[in-house]
Amino acid sequence: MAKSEAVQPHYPLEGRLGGSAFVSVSPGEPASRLALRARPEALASLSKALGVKLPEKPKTSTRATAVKAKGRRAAWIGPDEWLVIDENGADLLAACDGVDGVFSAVDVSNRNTAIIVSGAGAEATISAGCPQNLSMDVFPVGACSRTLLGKTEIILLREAEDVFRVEVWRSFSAYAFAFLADSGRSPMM
Amino acid sequence: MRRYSIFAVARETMRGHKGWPKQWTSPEPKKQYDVIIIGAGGHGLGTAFYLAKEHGITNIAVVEKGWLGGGNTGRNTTIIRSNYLYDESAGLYNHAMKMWDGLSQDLNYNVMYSARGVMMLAHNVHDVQGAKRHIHANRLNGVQNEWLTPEQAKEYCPPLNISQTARYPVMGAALQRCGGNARHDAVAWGYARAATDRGVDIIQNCAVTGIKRSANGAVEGVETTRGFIGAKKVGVVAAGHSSVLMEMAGVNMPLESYPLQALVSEPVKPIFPCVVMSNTVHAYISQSDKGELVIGAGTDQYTSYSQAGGLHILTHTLDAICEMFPIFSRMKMLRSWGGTVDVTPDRSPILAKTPVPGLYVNCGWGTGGFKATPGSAHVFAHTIANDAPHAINAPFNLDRFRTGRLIDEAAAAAVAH
Amino acid sequence: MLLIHCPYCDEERPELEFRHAGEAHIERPTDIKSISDEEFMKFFFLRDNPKGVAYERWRHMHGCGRFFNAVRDTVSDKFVMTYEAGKPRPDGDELRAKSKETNQ
Amino acid sequence: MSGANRIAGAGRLTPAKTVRFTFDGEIYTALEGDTLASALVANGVHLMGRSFKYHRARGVLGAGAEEPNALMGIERDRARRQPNVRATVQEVFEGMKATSQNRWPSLAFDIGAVNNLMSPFFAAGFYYKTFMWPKAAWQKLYEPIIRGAAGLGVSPDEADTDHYASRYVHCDVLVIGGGVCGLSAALAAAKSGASVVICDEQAQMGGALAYENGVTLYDEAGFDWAGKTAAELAGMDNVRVLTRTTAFGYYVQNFVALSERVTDHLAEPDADLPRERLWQVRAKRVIIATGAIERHMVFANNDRPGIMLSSAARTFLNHYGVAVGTKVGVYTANDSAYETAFDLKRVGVSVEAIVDCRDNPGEGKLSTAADLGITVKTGHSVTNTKGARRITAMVVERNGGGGAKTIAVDALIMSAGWTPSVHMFSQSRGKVAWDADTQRFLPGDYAQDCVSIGACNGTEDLQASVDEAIAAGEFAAKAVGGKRAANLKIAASGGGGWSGGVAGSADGAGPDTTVKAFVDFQNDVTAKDIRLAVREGMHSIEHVKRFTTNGMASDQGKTSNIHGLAIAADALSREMPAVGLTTFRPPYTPVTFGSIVNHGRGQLFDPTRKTPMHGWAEEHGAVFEDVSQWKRAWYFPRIGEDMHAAVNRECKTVREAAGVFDASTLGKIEVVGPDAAAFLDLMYTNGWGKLKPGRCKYGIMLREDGFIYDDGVVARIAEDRFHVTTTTGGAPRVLHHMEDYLQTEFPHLDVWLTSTSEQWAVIAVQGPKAREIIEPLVEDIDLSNEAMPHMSALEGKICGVPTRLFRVSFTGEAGYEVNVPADFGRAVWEAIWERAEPLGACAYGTETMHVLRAEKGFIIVGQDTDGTVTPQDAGLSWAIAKSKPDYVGIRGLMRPDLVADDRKQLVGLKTKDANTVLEEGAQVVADPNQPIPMKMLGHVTSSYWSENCGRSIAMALVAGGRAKMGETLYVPMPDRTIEVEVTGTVFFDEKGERVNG
Repeated sequence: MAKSEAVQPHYPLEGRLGGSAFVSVSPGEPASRLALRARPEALASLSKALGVKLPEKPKTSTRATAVKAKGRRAAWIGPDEWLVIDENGADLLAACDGVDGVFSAVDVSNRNTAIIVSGAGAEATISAGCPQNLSMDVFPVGACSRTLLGKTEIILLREAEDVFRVEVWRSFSAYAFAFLADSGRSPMM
Repeated sequence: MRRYSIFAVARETMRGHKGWPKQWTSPEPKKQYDVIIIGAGGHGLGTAFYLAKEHGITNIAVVEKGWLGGGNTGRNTTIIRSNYLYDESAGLYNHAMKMWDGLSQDLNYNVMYSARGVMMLAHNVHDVQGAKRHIHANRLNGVQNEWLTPEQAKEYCPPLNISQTARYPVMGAALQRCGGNARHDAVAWGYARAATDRGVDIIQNCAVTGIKRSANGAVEGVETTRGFIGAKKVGVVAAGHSSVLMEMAGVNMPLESYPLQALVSEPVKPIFPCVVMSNTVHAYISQSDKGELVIGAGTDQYTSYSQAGGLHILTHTLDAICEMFPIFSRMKMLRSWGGTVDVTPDRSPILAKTPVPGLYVNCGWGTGGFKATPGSAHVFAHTIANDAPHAINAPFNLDRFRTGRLIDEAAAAAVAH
Repeated sequence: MLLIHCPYCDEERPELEFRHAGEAHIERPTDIKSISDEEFMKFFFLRDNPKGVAYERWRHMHGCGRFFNAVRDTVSDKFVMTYEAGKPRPDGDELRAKSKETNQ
Repeated sequence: MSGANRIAGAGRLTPAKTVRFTFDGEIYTALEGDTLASALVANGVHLMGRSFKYHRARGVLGAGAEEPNALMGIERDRARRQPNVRATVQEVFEGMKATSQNRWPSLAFDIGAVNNLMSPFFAAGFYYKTFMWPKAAWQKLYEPIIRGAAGLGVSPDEADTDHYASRYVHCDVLVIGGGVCGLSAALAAAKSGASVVICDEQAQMGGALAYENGVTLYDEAGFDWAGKTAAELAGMDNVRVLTRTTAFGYYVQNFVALSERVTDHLAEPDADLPRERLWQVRAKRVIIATGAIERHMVFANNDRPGIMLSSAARTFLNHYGVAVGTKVGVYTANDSAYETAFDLKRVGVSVEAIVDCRDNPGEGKLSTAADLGITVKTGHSVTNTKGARRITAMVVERNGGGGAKTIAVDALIMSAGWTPSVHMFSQSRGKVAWDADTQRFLPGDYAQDCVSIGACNGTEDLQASVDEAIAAGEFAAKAVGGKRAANLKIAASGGGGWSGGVAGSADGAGPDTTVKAFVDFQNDVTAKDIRLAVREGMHSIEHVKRFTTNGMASDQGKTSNIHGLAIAADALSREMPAVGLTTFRPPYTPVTFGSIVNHGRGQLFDPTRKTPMHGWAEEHGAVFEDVSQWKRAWYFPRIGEDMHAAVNRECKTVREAAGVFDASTLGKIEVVGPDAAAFLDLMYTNGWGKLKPGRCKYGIMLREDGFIYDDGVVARIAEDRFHVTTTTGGAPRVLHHMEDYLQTEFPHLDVWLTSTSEQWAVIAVQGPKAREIIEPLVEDIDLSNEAMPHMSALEGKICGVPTRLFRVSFTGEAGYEVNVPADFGRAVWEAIWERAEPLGACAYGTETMHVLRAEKGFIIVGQDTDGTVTPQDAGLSWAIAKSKPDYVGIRGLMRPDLVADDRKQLVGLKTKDANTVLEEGAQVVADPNQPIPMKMLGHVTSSYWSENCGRSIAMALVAGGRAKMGETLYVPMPDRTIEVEVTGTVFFDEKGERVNG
């Protein structure tokens, strides 16, 4: 094999599909992801470098408005922690290079994988295993939180009233997918 | 004491069971006793019984804030075994094991000790190593314990799922055949009756509110909701509440109290012949002589004296039960309840003298004190009577937390690589 | 299952997201190497374990990840308040004010 | 025809809608909507079960959850067999198979009934007093007999094929109970804008309205109003209406568990429907509207089939259209039973007599009875009954005796009064209070944000109850911020009260000690058993309960608790509360394990973690082992190889050529920040300041007590960036441990921790040909010994993807650990394998990894250490930076016992016979001939056959082991004693030259 020719990736949930008439459970597209930790002083410059404003309000997320950062969003995970997701696979780590301030940027693109849960039964399907209140008034569109699904930790992001993105660690993804497929068989809405 | 026997029962049957005497009385507390035991559970009542029986001390009060046997004695899942790893633990629990066999006769009270066998499952290589380490150490300590293959385990306990497709397949089991169960209430009642017979006062509905010490620091007695009761020796045997009582004497303890839950199913015809425990899958189960499956759950994560825990703890226990015994998923939980257990840093009990002269403590049994009841009571009585520990409980002192000489059975089962 | 107010998320969240982390306000001695065996025992092993108001640590393990402190009654399991790690132990007045608030 | 006792025009079922079912093999016809109990009674079947202890013939007592007698097995197929189903709750469906329990050979003729004759001997607690001699007989004879008699139904013996579901739900107001109060409260709360969940255990909302046919609401028949109101609620966006749903557990902070029975009433349920669904509700406010449960009368032989609660008979008639008999007797201590008698009489059933132990029944009862032509005997009692498998007569006497008269009846309905259902209130940790006026326990002090309304709160009058319910609903909505006003007013009329009656034994229950006046039907507890318990010194109700088993059957004492308490109180001449009250604990009614476990069965019991290369290993025949939640390739047997042969081959191959190993499960933590090295200095015993970027080092982590917690290689990627590895099982707890110290003890440090365990797939390539294998695949990294010596970690590319390439060795061979982004793990592995295989390398698993590291004396934390081992014990003193002022564990290590001489130390053991492989866990002694208990020196921690050494090797923790080098010790086995020599822990390449390649 020639050295420059990169091998092909294998994604964790390739080919899976689950759900019912009420809900669809499917693997998300590959994306790049950054686990970002920072002191408050670094937020402005990091936001600028990443092209997306790092949210400071708990349980919220923001989307990039700049054209160059389209498909990028930043989710508040903790008071000094964010998850930045770029659906176009941009090199987020490089984007932080040379930014002033004290912070930690770690590439976790392959650590997580996404499951998209959509349809009228989406909230009910996730509520089978997630103990948080996911009603629209408490967990509106754009809300994002690290939480649990059954016996695994997830990051839950509401993309629309009926669409959730479930970010889960790679080796837990088969479990999370199977859980959602099971609870999606007959969600009581 | 009217002896219990089949003849006595037959005689009483003829006269409508009207001649049975009280099993224990409800005396008013005297002003002064030789020894006060705080806590009328199995360990406390047993301590009073052995003080009277073996040490000739009969001027004893057992004070209890509620009803006798109503604490952890009446709330546990009654598992008896002695296959502990370390010499110290093996010595203590096997002392108790020897006493279980014969306790009914000793007390003239059928405690229904049932040597159904306790089987501890191994689900991975690390479990196997741990189980074998126990078995070898037990053998050389004179403690029963043997290794079973999955097939032998299944034969011993037919409902067990030994399928290799299980999430954590059974790789074998350690079986202690003399392990099993006893009837918890009968243990408390049997000791209460036998102690009463020897002159011990059991004073129920009498909460201790203070421990009085003299100018030189020694114990003088206890303040209670029924007045002051004097004694030069006080033994604290108040599982769950040991910290609270010891605090009354100014002693800070290496203890934390957690809620521990258990449950039983509806009664069904005999289906489960032994006791099965799994540390990896996290559950233990047996079937009572009434036909209920008796299932122990884990502790809640937070300290509490509420005697109640969360449903999620039961969920985790029952999913483990259904994993090991898929036939039980249609069984129904009939009752669940909670107790408060006090836990030491090394998960081993404290059975010792304390820095306060005349104050003795028996605590820290965590989730497994029932099995030790007769042995614990026996050596604790010795400790109080002689103001010095028995060789068996000498290692279970308070000083070990200073020196680091812990008896850490839990650490020995450390999570693997 | 308890409902716990995370002072960082500023929201009540189910207990499953949290992990209890023992008694609060036990500081690791700065010069730990030179303390006595007794002092080490007190620091590492001895606990108040009160029946009643307890000061304890929690971590919002499956949430924001932060450790924080709580005041809880270990008989009723009711929380009086939670507060960020590093903040001083609340005094009696503060607790009384808080429990009034939560009882309304 | 759906049963001879069906009354035309009565009830709410549709006569044309029939279904067929079997009971003990007999085919019966029922109507859709029938319960098994109503269907059987309709068909004249009253004998439905046998009691637990005496095997007495029993019929149905109630018509709901309180039922103690009519328990049956319901079977769809072998795997879906449900024991102990209450016939009063189970709805019939086409083809249902029901069987009776606790009888042999048949329900009608049960050998076990001989116990009934022996019953004087089997008094409460008799087994504590006997079966002790001869001692050996207990286990061999008595116990098996006692146990053999235990239990009611039969457990399933095949794995359940149904599935179960779960749902967390959050609401403003949860209303428990869908009777008139629950519905009114729910409507008020919902109309005030609150989000509401209302549940009821019945198939339809309505509660007592199902039988209370005199009630009107808004001038509408009560049950019709309930149906319309339930529909109205169901139509509102902010309301969820759950029927067949029992609130069974009330936990702290208004967390209430409900179990919904989704398919048990369906003949052919959709396969996607769960059998049951667990609802875990977090409510801001809870409204408890659970009503009251009728008590039976306690008198001699009050348990024959055909004797039942008056409310049950009324339910059977008014809801199911079934008459419970043709000649009905009534025995009562309150007014409720009159209404049942009147209803029966009005549809043409003969009521033989109403026997009222009171002298003065409630207003109007006597005149209505007279109008209907019913004889009422006030100041009288039923003192006995007759009949075998069904009641044939009742014996009526004047109170205090005299004038005994036997009246033929085929059913006897009774009411001793009503017990408010304070179960949920009590579960919420509320304290019940004794109401001396009405002789009831009622809700007292509340512990949570909830309120009881209606009958369970002791509220009498219907309009008052409805008003109370509306107020509670409005208040709850307002308390959670509801702004709207419901403006609800419901005019209610009719209905009886809930107070009055007797608790405890009635005339005819003794004091004769041979009389069987049942208090707890299922457990066969009689009034005399309770008196006996008191005589024996049981003065607390908890003692009485445990001694007699009163209230401990599967009906949980719903009808018996108060009677038991009253009888004990009477025997003690005390007020009931002075004897105590049982605290109610979950569940309210029994709940299946399946419902509680729901999704967590089978593959969802626990996550199964697999590495990116798992599929490759599977395809290449790997056998896997469970390590925490991971599946790890254990060994790769070739055709004909057993584990031993495969591992020997793998071990040889790695040292002779090379091996490829999946190390992806190792925990990884990225430690980033200017203070990263300072932080690691505190977390590890080692010093990190001097480690240069591009180099790595083995680190040991202690707990504060000085014992080894974890270990692993730590690489410095950049000045402010470390790549920490942990053990597989230790990954989560190590991160938690580090976060704890970082956040709470060392918050001043500028450093962050990020788990990267799953970001990287790790491919270990070990052995003399390791470099040759990977070299052509690597870009941007000079692999020469000079540029990349042992213990290096460099970044570059492999197979075109980024890598962190570690030159490390857990085998003692020269080798690499190739870290690549997990998505590329399998492809890079395949590329490496493509090169490795032709060079004679093999894939190897964890067992070979274990053997190879043991040959080198490398420890595995958790195997060679166990939480009681210090670095010194493990021979790792070299890894402690002596000059550091602080690290976690520094003080713990100094404690007296941790520096004692006789500590167990890790040493090597060589068996005298090189072919003997020691068993891991075997104990080591100095003198094998000493008596038991033996003085044990320690145990074998690791032991293998080493193909490379041509002999067995082992490590052991041995007391004072390092001073015993060369000494002979013994490992006693059950069948022989094995002689061993104490050695160092390195068995292969002692000088450690091979790592340098």
